[in-house]
Amino acid sequence: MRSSTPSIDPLEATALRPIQQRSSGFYLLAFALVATALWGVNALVFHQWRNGLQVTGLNCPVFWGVYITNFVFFVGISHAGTLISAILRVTGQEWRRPITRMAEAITVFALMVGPINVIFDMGRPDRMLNIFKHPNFNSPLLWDVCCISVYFVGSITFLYLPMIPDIALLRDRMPHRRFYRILALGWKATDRQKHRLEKAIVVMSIAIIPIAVSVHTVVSYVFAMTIKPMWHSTIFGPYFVVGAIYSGIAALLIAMVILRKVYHFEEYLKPEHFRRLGFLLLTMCCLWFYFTFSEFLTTFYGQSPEEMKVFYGKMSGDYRLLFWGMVFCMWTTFFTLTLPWLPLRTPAPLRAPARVLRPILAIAVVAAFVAISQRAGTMTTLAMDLRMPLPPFLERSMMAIMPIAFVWSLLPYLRNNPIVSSFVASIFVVIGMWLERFVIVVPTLVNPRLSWGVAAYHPSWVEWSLTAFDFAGMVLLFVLFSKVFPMLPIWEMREGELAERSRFETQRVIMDRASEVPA
Amino acid sequence: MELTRRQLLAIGGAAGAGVVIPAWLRSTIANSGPEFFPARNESLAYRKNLESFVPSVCQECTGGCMLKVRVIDGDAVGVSGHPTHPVTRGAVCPKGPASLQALYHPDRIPQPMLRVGQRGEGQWKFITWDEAIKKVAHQLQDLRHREKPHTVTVLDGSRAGLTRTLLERFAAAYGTPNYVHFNWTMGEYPVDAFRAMQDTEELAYDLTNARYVLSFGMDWLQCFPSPIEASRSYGLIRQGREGQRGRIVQIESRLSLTGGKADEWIPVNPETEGLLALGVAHVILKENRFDRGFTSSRTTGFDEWSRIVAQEYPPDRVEKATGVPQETIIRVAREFASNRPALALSERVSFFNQLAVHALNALAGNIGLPGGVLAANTPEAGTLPSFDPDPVARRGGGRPRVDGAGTTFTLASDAPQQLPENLLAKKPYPVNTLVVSNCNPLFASPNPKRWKDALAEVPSIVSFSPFMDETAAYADLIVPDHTPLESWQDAPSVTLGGERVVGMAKPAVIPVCRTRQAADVLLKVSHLLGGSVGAAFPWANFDTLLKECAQQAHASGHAKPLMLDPAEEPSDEALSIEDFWEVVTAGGGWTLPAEPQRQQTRFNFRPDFVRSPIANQKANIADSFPLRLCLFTPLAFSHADGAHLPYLNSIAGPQLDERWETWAGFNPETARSHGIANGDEVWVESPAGRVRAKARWYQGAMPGLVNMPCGLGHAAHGRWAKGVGSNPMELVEKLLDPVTGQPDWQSQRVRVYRV
Amino acid sequence: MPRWGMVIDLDKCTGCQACTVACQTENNLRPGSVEESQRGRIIEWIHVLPVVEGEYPHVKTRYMPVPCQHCDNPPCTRVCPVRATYKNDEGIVAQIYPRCIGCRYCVNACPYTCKFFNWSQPDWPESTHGGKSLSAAHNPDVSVRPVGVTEKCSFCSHRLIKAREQAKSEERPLRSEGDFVPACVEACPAEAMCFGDLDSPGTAVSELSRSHRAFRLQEELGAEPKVYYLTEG
Amino acid sequence: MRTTAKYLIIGAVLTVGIQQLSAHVFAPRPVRQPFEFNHAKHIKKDWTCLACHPGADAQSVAGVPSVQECAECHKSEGVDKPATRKVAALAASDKEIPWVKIHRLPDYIYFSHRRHVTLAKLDCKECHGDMKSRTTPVDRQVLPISMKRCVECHKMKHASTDCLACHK
Repeated sequence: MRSSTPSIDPLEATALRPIQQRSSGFYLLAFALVATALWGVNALVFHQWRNGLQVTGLNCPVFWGVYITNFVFFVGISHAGTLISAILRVTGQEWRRPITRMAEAITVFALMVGPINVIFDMGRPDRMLNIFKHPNFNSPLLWDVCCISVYFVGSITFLYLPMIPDIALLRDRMPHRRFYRILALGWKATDRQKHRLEKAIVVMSIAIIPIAVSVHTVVSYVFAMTIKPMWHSTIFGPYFVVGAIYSGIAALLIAMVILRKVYHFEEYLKPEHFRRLGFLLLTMCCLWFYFTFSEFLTTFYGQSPEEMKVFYGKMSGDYRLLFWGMVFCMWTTFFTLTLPWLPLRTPAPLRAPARVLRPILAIAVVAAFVAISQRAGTMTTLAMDLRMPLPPFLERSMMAIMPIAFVWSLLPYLRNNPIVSSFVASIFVVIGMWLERFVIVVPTLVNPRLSWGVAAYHPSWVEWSLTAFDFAGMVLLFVLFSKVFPMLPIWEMREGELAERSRFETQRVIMDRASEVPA
Repeated sequence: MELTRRQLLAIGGAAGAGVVIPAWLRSTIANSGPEFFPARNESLAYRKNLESFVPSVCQECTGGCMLKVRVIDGDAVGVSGHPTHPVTRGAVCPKGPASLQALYHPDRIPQPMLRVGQRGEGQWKFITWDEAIKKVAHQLQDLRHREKPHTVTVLDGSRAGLTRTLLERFAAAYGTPNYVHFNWTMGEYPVDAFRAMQDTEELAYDLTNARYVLSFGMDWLQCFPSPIEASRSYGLIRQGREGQRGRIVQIESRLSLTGGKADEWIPVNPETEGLLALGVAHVILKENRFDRGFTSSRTTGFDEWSRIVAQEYPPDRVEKATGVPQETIIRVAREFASNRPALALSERVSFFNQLAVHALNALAGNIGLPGGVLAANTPEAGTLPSFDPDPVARRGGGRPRVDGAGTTFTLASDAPQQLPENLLAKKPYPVNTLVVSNCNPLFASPNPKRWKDALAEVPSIVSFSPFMDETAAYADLIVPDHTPLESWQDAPSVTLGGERVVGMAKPAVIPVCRTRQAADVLLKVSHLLGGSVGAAFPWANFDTLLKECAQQAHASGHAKPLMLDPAEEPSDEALSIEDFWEVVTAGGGWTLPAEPQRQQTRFNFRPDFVRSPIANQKANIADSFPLRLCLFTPLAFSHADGAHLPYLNSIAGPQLDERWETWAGFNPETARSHGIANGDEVWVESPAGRVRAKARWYQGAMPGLVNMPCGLGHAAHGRWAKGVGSNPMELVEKLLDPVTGQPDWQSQRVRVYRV
Repeated sequence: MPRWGMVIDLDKCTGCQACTVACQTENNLRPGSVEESQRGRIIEWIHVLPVVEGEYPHVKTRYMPVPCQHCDNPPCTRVCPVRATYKNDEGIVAQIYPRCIGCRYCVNACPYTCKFFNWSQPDWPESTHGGKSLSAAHNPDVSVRPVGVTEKCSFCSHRLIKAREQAKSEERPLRSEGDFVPACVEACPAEAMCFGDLDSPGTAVSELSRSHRAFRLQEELGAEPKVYYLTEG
Repeated sequence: MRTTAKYLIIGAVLTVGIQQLSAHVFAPRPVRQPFEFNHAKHIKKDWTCLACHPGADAQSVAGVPSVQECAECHKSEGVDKPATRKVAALAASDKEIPWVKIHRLPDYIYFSHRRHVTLAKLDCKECHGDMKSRTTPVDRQVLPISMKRCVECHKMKHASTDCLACHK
């Protein structure tokens, strides 16, 4: 069939190429991801389920850890798509068209992965159904269950609806027709169908926005509804939503950069897209800092002793590296997205031998982190346990100077490569957001209200394996999806082109008419 | 659209799977046994669930507290305090409930075992009781034939009671002077001072009525004859008397549990408590605040004693030695003298300290008064008939003791810690058989390695231990005793206020293992030995003996049976002896009327010992071992025992929330100066060896000291003790008090470094 | 309806932890191990919390036995997604083990850290000698919690059931004091704890809970605990 | 539309059918008891249940007679039957009859016979069925014991439905 009706449309060709061709790279990647995921399943089934949660690093009073961190993180990532694409649709941003599909797919897969972590975290997963048998609607966890399932259904629908015409296209173009035929729901692109579809999309995009906002608000309520120090905060709802959108955009940008490179979408994912999303990222970055600042200032100013224990735990205690690491990661957005455009000159000593300097600096940055990690318990388990004793002043100055120098030396490069710079920023944002979730969950639990000896939390290999499972699973689902469905919404982009053209036509007619009329 | 066969099958399959798989999952999960639902007690298909409560005696320390054991279908499932027993009054200390774990300890010795491999190698073979008893009897008979009965040494750690009486009687009837009582001095009464000054050991500190308690290093909340009584007294001192909250002052170099609960903690240089006491005495004398009536009429040696004290212990000198400011000494002296009744407590440390502290009680005239030091006659369950040792026994019994008690150590009745040296040196004669009962010298001794070396010189070691502790592991023959809840027991005791009670209990449960009560084994062995030895033990079983005692009590007419149910009153009618026996075994014994405080012998101030080595105090500082080791026993491990019971391991260190490992407490300043962070792993080293511990900063530690708990660091003793923590007693080079022969736990110097 | 509560006199408490061990034997708490201890997983339903204040030589230590506070306004019961924990009419905050899914939300919500989680299947070892082992000492009135559920102090509610049954068989109402005490109160050698109906006048608990020495932990949180403490001195 | 209906109907029929089948398959199998015990025979002399299950009115567990008690009774009856000999042999060997427990309650349930029999005055047969006519050993629960059943009865009789009343 493919041969009988070869596509000549370049958009269609580009969009369908990944489905039609499978490289060895794909198989290799899929294999690696499946292997990682299987490793996670092994850790889950043969260690955690067999022995109980004792295989984790959790303890009393640190009852929640990496699993809940992952849960919050992935639910945050899920704001990538649906929310962003819905907002862009509602506001009629035409440039959105090529990126909506990716964004929505990320949402769906993050939502598949995230909530699983709650099951990982459960002591008795075999009794999971009790949540439906004996629900207690006073519990924020129940609110979570409701919101997330509604959001999940909503975002699948939201992903699926605009895909119907594309599936119909695939039905007509590809083998395995049965699969596509069922999914295409008999799409024949009649006007009535088109009209209905567009209406459904509009309704969905309006409906999904409050749902998405509610989801992360409710996730934050899980923490905020308790009276734990530094959890019990009214700001948590919007704070979590902002963080979620922030990391969601970052995840979307990462996906865009990679797909653009791998599937050769350069034609359709233009620097313009990156620039605009970059602005959005910057906005969220500012908002995120605003919230973080408010959060910490309020805590600090109040000086409530229980909260101050947590506060200092983050600022200068066991979790200082994670906290300041998070701040650094979040700042990277500024470094990479704002600084290059400011009229700053890179100082000569950093500029001249940039090619030499850059790797050295990069190594130095890593070394600084490692050196400090050696002194901090939490970081030791989170990073590598390399022994590199350094005098403290050297550590501190390295910590301060190296990243700045490093970034500075990169400025010229970033200025010339907006895509790379947004990619770098996004990577850091995703890491930073994971750290943020961790730093929200754990330090509070380490410092319960009633003093409790010395508490600490070191995630175990099982927890890391299941974290790897999450990431691998998410990427795997995304990659497989991209091999089955076009990642560029062909139909929507054509509609966009048509609309553009018709507008152009209309304009020209008007212009013509205007010119026809003699003065 | 037609429904094809394939589709039909698919739907059917899906529906089937949807129904069957959940059902199967449910049944698998429900049946997956230990995975999700623990099965319990299902071996007995039907529990009859007959619940009963029986009295028993707690033997986890030597307190002799009585328990009320809840027994269901023959299993002991709960423990609480005996409600009417005057010592316990329905309460327990943490060791009481933990005795259930001793009873059902998974690593008990099930039946007699004979060593087959090298000593200490752990190669054993099970033998029958007949074989074991015959073997012991033959061995002992053989020694008697060879005129060497004195080469048998009995090392026993039992509390006062008939079992101990029988062991002593056995030694006497068999012909050895060597019944050596193995004790644990930390937390013990200063009995050496009692004996030296008042000529009796039978004294008690009447805390229940005291208004001012000045303790020189005695962590009395955690020890005392019964920790239950100590706690109850504490409650009384605090809130028990309306409008009169007693004052508690604790003088010690490590802030103990008691120190933490005291009104005031006075840190004092280790081992200088006696000097401080004399400094206090000096002030009392100088300010004329002592009880002149008492000192003049009922004491001897006061004049000389007071002259020396006045001369040698002015507060400024004492301040220098003890590190306690003069003002504090003066204030404490005034408080002590003006608040009556006041008590000065010390534990069984160096003889000098014991005497110095106990003298304060006499100085304040608190002897024989409520709230002071009372005569406390421990009752006897019964009087055993006298016996006639044969010539062999008489000759053997006349030989000098192997531990040097009474000879080397003039004031000591027992000096177990001298045994290793004497065994090694075969002085005054080699020991052929060592019988170990109720003690674990290979663990609970200073530098226990000495014991191992010394025991190599003993050809035969018999142990009664129900657990494979260090000493049992080093024995040749183990004849395992019952645990307390399985035994017939008697527990004569006297309360701090002088109430006298004889506890008596029948076995609460059927023995878990094929063990036998040590007393029964002893009776069997003596019957096999026959002759005059057998004749000294006319009882078939231990319970026959107990019944005989009950008969005596019944005949005396003074005994009032205890009742396990507080609501029940013992009937006033005269009971027949059979009924009396029924009632006392079901109720837990009988009380005896309190003895009036009899006129005691004159208090002797022992001025011969008051001249102290005040100048010697700083002599033995070695720079290579700059710190001082301060050992203590947490309540959970009192008598250095209890680490084999997991519940006790979990509560070992209440102050620092430490458990299941050995910690070393440092003053933060000391720790910093040694570069030790809170939580670091450190080595604590002395010339005798080194042990590993977790360093903990503790504000209640004096600078220059390392505090370590005794009780952990077993090399044997079941799964929960073996290999857990480390034993700081290994650091103590043997230092025995020259008069009492008791170990000096607190003088060891050590150094500390990070692992 | 009685409102069961407890008063703990900190002035009498000696920190001996008899309550802890008595509770452990009464309620079949897991034996514990080195590993559990190192990983902070020892379970003690009534935990003696040490507080060391001040610096050498002016040090003050305090011991505070902390059982479940059985709050009148419990923060833990609200958050349970499956209603496995709830407060009953008599004010006892209960944990229903067969329903608990082990999410540990209630544990985190508790400001007193009085709820515990079974990280592993409790180890009730078989004996090496073939005879009965530790599990023989299990109190048949209390379940053995399986892996993966949250557990907590129940004020020995099994004793309450029995006491009520006994009272009924004697055809009298349950007394508001003395008919039933939790194991910890029964064990306390210093007689520092008392237990009874807070609402009925004349009981020791209701008197003491109103004494000028009485306070509750973190009262400002509004959880309304029913465990009162009496200050020292 | 018709196709959908067809699918639905077939699916429903199959689901119900398989459920019935699986309920049968997974139903508890009758157990084999070690003795051919005949309740009817033992009860005929106007004995009450309490004669052999003495705990039923006074404690939480009703209990069963020990083999000693069986043997004693049988001895006095003087019946020389294989069962009697078997009981006597067991009694002599100090072993109990390994009855298989039928009415098992989970570990986490507190159930008191006294409460139900003495205080609430329930007849034994309300839960255990009529034993007077039973000639074969009890090999399965006569009436299913489930939480639902407990709660229904408690509601009906206005007994406590507080979770803590039964869960421990």
